[in-house]
Amino acid sequence: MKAHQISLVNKISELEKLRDTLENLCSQWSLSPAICMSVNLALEEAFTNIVNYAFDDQMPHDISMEFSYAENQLKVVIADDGKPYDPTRQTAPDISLPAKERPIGGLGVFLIKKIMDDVSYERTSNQNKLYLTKHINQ
Amino acid sequence: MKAHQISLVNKISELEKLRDTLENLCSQWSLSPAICMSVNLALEEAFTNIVNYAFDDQMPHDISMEFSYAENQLKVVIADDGKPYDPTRQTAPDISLPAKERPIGGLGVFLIKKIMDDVSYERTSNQNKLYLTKHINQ
Amino acid sequence: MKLSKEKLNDALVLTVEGRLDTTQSDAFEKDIIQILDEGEQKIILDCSGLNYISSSGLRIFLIIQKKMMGIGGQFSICSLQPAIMEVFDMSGFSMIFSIHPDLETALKQ
Amino acid sequence: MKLSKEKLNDALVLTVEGRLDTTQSDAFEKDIIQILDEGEQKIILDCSGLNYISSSGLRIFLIIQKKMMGIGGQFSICSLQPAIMEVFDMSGFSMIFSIHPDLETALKQ
Ligand SMILES: Nc1ncnc2c1ncn2[C@@H]1O[C@H](COP(=O)(O)OP(=O)(O)O)[C@@H](O)[C@H]1O
Ligand SMILES: Nc1ncnc2c1ncn2[C@@H]1O[C@H](COP(=O)(O)OP(=O)(O)O)[C@@H](O)[C@H]1O
Repeated sequence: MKAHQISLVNKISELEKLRDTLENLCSQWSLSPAICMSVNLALEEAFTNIVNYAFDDQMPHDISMEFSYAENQLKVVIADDGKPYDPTRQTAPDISLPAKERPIGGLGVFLIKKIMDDVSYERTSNQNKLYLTKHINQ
Repeated sequence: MKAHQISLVNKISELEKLRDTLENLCSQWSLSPAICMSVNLALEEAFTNIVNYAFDDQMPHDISMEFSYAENQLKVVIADDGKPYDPTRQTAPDISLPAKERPIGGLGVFLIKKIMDDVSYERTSNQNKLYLTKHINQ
Repeated sequence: MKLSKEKLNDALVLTVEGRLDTTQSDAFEKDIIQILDEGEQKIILDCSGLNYISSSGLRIFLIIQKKMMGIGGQFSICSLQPAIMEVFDMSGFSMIFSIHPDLETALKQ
Repeated sequence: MKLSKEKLNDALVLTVEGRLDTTQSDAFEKDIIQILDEGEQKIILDCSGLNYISSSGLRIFLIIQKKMMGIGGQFSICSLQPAIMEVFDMSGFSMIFSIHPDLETALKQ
């Protein structure tokens, strides 16, 4: 079992650290650049949403990400102490609409679900915990 | 466990029977039109290949398809008595080539593997048996 | 499968409807080759009514593209249904054709 | 992210390189809006050097499309890398844009 944990603060600029961490892990764990890229995308969407929506105060908050890889499953657990939000209950946008009728935005959670094979959510005491799993066939 | 079996003869015109059968099963088993369409595509590719490549004589041959659906798995077993051919060993075409360099054809087996979640092959006495499985999330 | 054609401005618009499976592809190929032989420089294939395609149909799309590139012409596809787009994606075809959301947009180009 | 522009024939060709993630999208949006305000009728966005996009980048692509449709102009995208095409497919974006395999083809339209 391979595992790694990072702590990020609720600032968009932390995406760079997220990306560096993921790229390092993917090369250590021999995951393809294509997998790395799409997992990066899912994590960016989840992280950005927490930064943008989870907190009403102007205080710094810790957002932790735990990575693990075993039995062809890449797992990431994202924890934050923001307001309760369960993305598994977010309704999907209608992606068959023509350009004129498509709303701007509203794709983040949808992309997370498309990329990850399993997405589950738990609220524990004052934390949101998002469990993301991707099956790796390689 | 829901199951159904059909026998087809090695003629391209049998694709119509294949399609009707599949559409009936999908409506009985409440599988979406999108699933029905993509499974139809995979089966058409496998069937067409058998008709085109499996036999050197000009004789009629029986090609059987067994359908079953249980626990969110749609399974199809295709059996023919043609020459041994294991599609799981077929190398994938390079789908990143520009139009000019792309060969005409060579997509059939590739599409089968893309559509079905599991493809396995067995040669038993004088038969090719192709086991196709699709996970249904609905 | 039904194929019809219409000249709109400087483009020849072909409309294909129904299924392009192995049983239909020979007829489609014959019609297409005949049309291509007329040497049109700009062809748009309207696929709004195309609801099934297999590798034998894809094959012919690639033939059209190669022929049109050969004569320095323009070929584009419009109005793919989502299920057909998916087959295009799976086979890398969405990367080798000019694809427009609708006929209006395709004609404007 | 790097954005450059060049007038080729009757088209304005924009070339975007690098990553379009949340950290870059504000800068990209600002540059794009400024260019759109010049009222060009035909814009091609060359994405050959674009190797990452997130929803904040997709957002801006949709804004361009809506603005260009609003003025009755033409907007098309060319040379998407396979990984980016996949994101387009996932989000339904491959169905709402005119997408060309390469700049040469895009310019010809
Ligand atoms: N962590 C979060 N906390 C609270 N609300 C959230 C969170 N993540 C997403 N949301 C809500 O869900 C909506 C959809 O999010 P998303 O799919 O990423 O699209 P977008 O951010 O473009 O609106 C957001 O607009 C927001 O209202
Ligand atoms: N059932 C079969 N028996 C023998 N050879 C086969 C069979 N199916 C496929 N093949 C071989 O595999 C090749 C690839 O098949 P496919 O991917 O369907 O593309 P295509 O039929 O366009 O060549 C065929 O050209 C043929 O040589």
